[in-house]
Amino acid sequence: MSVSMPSRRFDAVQPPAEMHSNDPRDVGWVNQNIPCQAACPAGTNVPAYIRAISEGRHGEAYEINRAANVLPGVLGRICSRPCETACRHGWAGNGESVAICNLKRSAADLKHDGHRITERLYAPTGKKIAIVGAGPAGVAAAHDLSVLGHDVYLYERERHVGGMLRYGIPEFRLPRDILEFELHNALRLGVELRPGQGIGNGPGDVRLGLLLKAHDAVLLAAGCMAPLPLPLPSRGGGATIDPATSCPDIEHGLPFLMALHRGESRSVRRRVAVVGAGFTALDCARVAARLGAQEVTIHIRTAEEYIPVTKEEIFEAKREGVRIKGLRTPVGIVLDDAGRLAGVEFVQNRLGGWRDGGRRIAIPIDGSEFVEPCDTLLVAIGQKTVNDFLDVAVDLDRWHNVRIGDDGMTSIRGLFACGDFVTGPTTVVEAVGRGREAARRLDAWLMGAPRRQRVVQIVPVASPQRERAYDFIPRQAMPTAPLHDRLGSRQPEVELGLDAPLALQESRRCYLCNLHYRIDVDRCIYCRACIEVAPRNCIKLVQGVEVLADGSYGGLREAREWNQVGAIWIDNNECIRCGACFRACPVNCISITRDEFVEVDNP
Amino acid sequence: MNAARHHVIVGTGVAGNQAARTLRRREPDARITLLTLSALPFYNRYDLPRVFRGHDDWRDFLVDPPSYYDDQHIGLRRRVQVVNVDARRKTVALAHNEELSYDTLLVATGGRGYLPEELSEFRPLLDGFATYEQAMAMRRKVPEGGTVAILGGDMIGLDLARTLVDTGHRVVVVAGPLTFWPHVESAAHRAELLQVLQRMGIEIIDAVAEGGIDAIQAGARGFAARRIAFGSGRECAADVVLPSFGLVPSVEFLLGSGIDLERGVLVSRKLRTTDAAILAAGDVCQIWSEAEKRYRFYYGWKNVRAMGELAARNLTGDDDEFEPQQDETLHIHDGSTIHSPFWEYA
Amino acid sequence: MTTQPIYLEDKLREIQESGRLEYRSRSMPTWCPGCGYFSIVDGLPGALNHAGIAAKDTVVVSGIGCSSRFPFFVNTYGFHTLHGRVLPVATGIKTANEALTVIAIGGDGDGFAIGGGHIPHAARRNVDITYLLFDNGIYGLTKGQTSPTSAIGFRTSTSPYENADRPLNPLLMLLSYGATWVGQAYAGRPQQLEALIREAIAHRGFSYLHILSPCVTFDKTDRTYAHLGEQVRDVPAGHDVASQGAAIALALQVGEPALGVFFRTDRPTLGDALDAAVERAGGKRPAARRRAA
Amino acid sequence: MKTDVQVAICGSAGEGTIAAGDILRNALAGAGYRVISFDAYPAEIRGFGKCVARLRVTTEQVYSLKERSDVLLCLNDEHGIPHVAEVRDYGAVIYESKSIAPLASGRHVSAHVRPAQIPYPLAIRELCERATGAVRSRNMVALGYLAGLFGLAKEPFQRIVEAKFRGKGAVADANRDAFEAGHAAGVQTFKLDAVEFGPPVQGLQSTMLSGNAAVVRGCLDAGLDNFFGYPITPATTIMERLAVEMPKRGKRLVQTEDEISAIATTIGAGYAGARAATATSGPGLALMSEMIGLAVMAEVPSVVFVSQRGGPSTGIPTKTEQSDLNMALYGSPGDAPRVVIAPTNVDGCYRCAGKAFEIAERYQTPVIVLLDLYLSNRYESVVLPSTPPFEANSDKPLGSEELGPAYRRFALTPDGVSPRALPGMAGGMHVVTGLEHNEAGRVDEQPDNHEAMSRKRHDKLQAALAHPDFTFAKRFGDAGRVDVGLLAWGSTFGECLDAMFRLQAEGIRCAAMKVVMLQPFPVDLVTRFLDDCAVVLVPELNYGGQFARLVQAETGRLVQRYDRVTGSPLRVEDILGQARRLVQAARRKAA
Repeated sequence: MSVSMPSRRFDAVQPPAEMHSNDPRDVGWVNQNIPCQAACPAGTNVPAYIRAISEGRHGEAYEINRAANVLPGVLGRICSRPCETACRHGWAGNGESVAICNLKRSAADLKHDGHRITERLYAPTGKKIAIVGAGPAGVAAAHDLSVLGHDVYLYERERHVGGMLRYGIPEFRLPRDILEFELHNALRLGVELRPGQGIGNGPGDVRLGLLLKAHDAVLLAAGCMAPLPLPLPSRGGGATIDPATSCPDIEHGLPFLMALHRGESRSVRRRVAVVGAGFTALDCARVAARLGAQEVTIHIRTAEEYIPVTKEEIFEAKREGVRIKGLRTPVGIVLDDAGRLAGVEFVQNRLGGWRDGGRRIAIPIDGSEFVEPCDTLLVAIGQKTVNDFLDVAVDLDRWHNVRIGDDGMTSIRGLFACGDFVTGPTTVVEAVGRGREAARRLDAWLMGAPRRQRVVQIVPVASPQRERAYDFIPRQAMPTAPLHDRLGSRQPEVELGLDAPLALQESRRCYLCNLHYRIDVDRCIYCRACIEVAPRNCIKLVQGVEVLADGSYGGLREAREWNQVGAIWIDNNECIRCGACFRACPVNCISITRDEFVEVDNP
Repeated sequence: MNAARHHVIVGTGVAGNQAARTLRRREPDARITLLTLSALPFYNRYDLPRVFRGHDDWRDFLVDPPSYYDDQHIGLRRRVQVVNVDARRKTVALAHNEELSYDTLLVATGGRGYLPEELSEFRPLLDGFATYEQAMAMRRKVPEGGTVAILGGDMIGLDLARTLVDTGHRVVVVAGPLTFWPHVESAAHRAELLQVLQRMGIEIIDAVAEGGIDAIQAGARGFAARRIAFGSGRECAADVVLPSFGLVPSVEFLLGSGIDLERGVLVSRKLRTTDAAILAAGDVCQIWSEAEKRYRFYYGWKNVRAMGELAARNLTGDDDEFEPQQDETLHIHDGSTIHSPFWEYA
Repeated sequence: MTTQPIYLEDKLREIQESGRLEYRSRSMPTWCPGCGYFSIVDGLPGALNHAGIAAKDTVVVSGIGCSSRFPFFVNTYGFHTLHGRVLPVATGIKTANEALTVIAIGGDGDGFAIGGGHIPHAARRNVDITYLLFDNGIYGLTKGQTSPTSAIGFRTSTSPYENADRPLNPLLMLLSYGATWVGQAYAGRPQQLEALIREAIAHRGFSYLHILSPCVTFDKTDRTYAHLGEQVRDVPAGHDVASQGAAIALALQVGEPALGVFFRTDRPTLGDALDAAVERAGGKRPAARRRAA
Repeated sequence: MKTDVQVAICGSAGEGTIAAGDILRNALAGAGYRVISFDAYPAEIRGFGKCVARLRVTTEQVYSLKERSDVLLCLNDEHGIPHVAEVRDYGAVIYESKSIAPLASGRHVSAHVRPAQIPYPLAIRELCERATGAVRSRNMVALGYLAGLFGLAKEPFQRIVEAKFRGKGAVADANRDAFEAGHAAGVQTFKLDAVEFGPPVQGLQSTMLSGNAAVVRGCLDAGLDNFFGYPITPATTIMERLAVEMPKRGKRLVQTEDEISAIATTIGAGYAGARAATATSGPGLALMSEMIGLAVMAEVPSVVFVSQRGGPSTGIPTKTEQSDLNMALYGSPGDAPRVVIAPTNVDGCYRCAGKAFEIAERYQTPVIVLLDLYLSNRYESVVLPSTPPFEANSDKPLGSEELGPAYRRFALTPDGVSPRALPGMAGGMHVVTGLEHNEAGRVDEQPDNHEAMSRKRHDKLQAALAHPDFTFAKRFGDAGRVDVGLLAWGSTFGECLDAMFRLQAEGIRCAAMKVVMLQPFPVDLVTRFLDDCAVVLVPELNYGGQFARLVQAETGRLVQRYDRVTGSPLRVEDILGQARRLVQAARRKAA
């Protein structure tokens, strides 16, 4: 037998050449190992852009973001941050999650002025598409479809595009110049804007039927703008009235905010009660504080733990004096003789079962009614879609939202829908994600087949790119404006953004979960030098691995005895990409690759 | 089965210890484990002001001698932090990466001092008085006749305040809505009570009247260690600043465990949580009050001890409801001193 | 050296189905993390397994030292003898039962210092055993003293002012002692190591495999993975393994140790000689004593 | 204020447990405390081996370690847990607060800290990684914490660390940074235990020496010329230290290929007139015994240090025992009388080592100095004399008139010692051989000659019992009649002495005697002591009561044996128990 080996230096790692893979084990690895990206409705490649920031390539970081979520500067401020909830750095024993959202914003803030955005344009297709509604979903779809070479016409009932972003979110959270800039970038590729043009049956409206005839496809992204009514009996057994219309001191939150953002004037009295538990409710409360209210209280039906708002948002509101009281549902209002609001009657709740998204059901407790005195009531308990403008018979689901199929199309050929208009109220990033998804499907329908597909790109990486010391950098707090500067006006932004040094520190905290550490079992000598230096229980003597239904890997089965040790393997689920093992391996049998999703054109 | 049961109690305050005592009495063979962040066996926190009367050996504060736990076969694990509860697998995860399984779990983590969010940025400059260590640390910082500024007040803070005044220190209470927490007092009565406090030798600054606290700063060399600046421009110097705004329950480790929480652990009057194997007792409990038609906390040593006792009984067969043990009215003695039932402890 | 990603369960299946794990004991090796000996304790099972030699018919004999803990980590017969006395014990076992595969194991100190007197005789008698010598150039178990193969200028606790003793050349010695199979391997190349152990065992007669291995705990300067990795090369193509001269020439190139087979020849073993004597005496060959399976 | 604090550090060998103990004891001795310390460690260099380093730090003179430690430093849970129980009430238990691998229920030290002990969890590994970016210097983090918590001066630690890692750049930095990180944490920790380090002894200038290190000092101060050795636990460190020190003094050390060669070269150098020695343990002594016979026969001065370990055969190389006494006394072919001496503490190691060369030279004999692992590895802070108390040359003077054709190397003299001519001396030429020989050194197998020469070789050693300035045996405690006497040799004596003090405190009249010279045996001294005692207890660390038998054989008196072979030093408690039992029995009999 021949035992001689090729006579090049043995210890050199021969990294795998760059390659694309559809293997379920690779796809599964990326899905399981990059929690932030998996959690992002827009599928943002978080590790990639944070890595770019840590190397000072802010412009590139910005583009990586734009490629996924279109409006990085906006989302970097007001995103609900599902990624940070998922971040590996926040897992038990790992400390606090990376400030992904703040980093996203820093990329937008720190890219130099001359930054030119890049776009890979497709040849014109000559197809005409009308999009109804210029909110986050509509804008995202418009952007993608225009890039794909279609002629896009974007209809918006309001005077300016932006939808919720412009009319729902206060300026102290989202400065308008930022919004303008990114909307412009998204829509500048030959999207025809039709602002101030309503679709429907009203005077001056264009009818949907006509729109359908005039275009190859129509995408409904009208959002979810109608406030849910809260019928409350006035105390003393009066008739049930809709507070929004019946009393000057009672108003729905969203119209209240929209009016302000249209430039109309609004005022609040001394004690303001807000009912509702979403971003809108919090915004109302913080705006009220800025309008001079002395006492602002948010009344929620369950408890802080369960409301869908970031902890930072709640904390800042509290610092501004806003108080939150839980376990109460409004059941009536108290008017004084002059017909002005004197208080709100609540009933005590207990917590009931669970709703999806970790929310709870509240169950009123009979006979526990009580009155909270207040002078202004803002109701922000949610929105619903309005589809009375549909002059064509389209199937609705049981929530009276338009029903769409797997191809994104409604029951009417050529009529697509997406965003909150379909799902009911969600988040901005969700809407962006849905908008882009709709664009993909609509394009596939128009062109007869998907033009792009997602694959795993595996690129060899020469070194860990991280130092263990980075794992001990604390989460960098977002600098905020001092309290006394805030409450004067509605303009100045509360969060000031991370400057370059802070951004660099924070970016170093990212584990770069897209780095995939592998041991070449054929060259491993079982010496366990790697285990010796492992910072966690991340390198294991294994005898088996669970293979899941979709062909991806589940848990490792560890071996306790020497004669069961089939391999030494890195548990990428435990791995925090510190690189200690890579440095320690005496025979260089540990390799690193960057495994991440990329979109490629279909042949 | 009972003989083999493992009762795990998180927290070794009055409630946790009373529960352990009761459990042992009722189940001589059960395994009982007390978990606490404290480095010391159960001691009487209400007693801590005594450090200003020259008691500085922690052994003086112990309620039971260390041998008690050995004699009673009660496992006492100190300096361990519970980070998570898995109600389905009936295990608690400890911060040092150990997993402990239980048959029944009693949550008696009590409460910690509440710091209003607008003051949170000054945390590094503030002191605490909740543990023996903090009490000793404060005693070392306050010189003979030195000044202690108490923000808020509350009956725990005021109890310390009267001891400090007794022992020749200067006490400034920055009064606000929580000054007499947990007592709920009408505006009129509050004014009267504040005057009495002044008669007791406590200086009062009305936070609202002074436009709220603008900043708390470290004093310059050679001056008092802390300076409090008010909106009105008024300033107040002190050697230590002690925020004292009542308690918030310590429930973080229960987030995501599926147990119902609002501010505290929501429990029935039988102290049962929404998980059959988990009960709660003491300042951490938010209990439904039929009388007041609301969830509320029952503070005070008598209530807390009663809850510990009851929880232990309900863990071992009983099914009784909690009855408040504590008078909650704040009394004034001949206009010159106040007296709170929360100041009564064994 | 993959151009494709390594998929774990494929590897595990390959390793488990190979059967090599049956030659391992249950107890985890206790050497320092990073020790080269790990690769040997994995290589021998692989070799035995590949050669199809039943574990029960194998005896691993060792002396004293780090390497000599070896028998505890393989699932064969093992004999952990005294310092330097491994070869006589191995010879005795082999003489008593020719059916056994006897592997002698020792380190550089055990073999060439206290045991040095035994090697020439085991070699010239051509006892049909395989001697795996783990050479890390230092005394590990007694916590780092100079060994006979320590380099000149090497500092240890017993040569604080640099070792001045010329390291001996084991391969040259064995070639001159008349060993009938001489080869060299490096702990950092597990596959090649295993292949060489396989061939050494397959050889009929006294086979000597010199295994270069770093001591990561007490040698941080000389015989490190980095240095050895740079130095070692393969036996040049076209090397004539039948030529003792060529082998000696190769053994003399100590600067860049060659890995592979240096020398291979066939001549009667001690067993053959004893059998022959029996025949000359006109006696009958004793059937090798069988052990219960 | 008196200080009496015992610190135990436990962990696996790889975690630097022993190194931590070494730095701590040196720092504390440097700070002016008295320290006694003993480490227990495994054969494995790394991995799973369990180590415990114990130090007793005092201001008063003590002679042994305490039963219970005041402070326990656990570098890992698995090894720490069994030792928590040894910590006294209100003592401190310091342990890792963040485990890497998940721990099964109850496998963390915190689950074993008793209510009266104070738990000090410490993120050792994390602090280390934060401070140094690596995990190697965990032991220094723990030491720093200890120093910070108990307010020990930093400076002595820094000095030791600096010296220990001098010229090792990054390693030195890492250890310093790790220590600082731990120290900061220790200072911040609120101290709740009742362990106090008082001020050290004013002006105490002691050095921390192990028994083996003291032997080395003794050798050097006595002018050792050549040393030959072969590594073997627990004697290796003698050679290691000599390897560092001898070249500095122009002396030579050679590491031979085995013990057989080591003793042979030693004898060769002795024959050539050098002060030569070797060091080994039981197994090595066994290999040497034939050569020692040659040294007896050829009357060549040679010194063999034997540090005993657990036997027989390879036995328990890392445990202590006193079971090589018989081999040291008798082990050789034929009647081969030699001198055997055994120090009882670190200071004694120094004196016996130096004196061994005088005796070997003066009486032309091999001298075996018996140590054991407990004594070799035990550290004590000792004060060494400023000028060496040893003769540079003890050779019997050789007058020029004796040289010449008539020179007889083995001339029969009144004291049995024949004038020795060294190679190179004119007119002194002669032959030595392992065969029986006559006065001239020629082979002679005549019965008369064999008897005469055998008598010569035995009788000349008797003179060693009068060797100047040497303690052959010494009595401590109450004078005159006593209820109980403790008779011991070697490392065991420290525990006996502390036991004696405790018995006296209990009102029992008690005395203790250490026997340093075991062959020739100081019969008179010992017999007088035995006759003063109502009952005599002989504690020793072997199964066969080798010393007790020797005493009985030499004195004809009966003694009570107390033989233990646990591999660990005797416990004062156990000796006390035995002694009390004997006293009570004696009293009952009297009553």
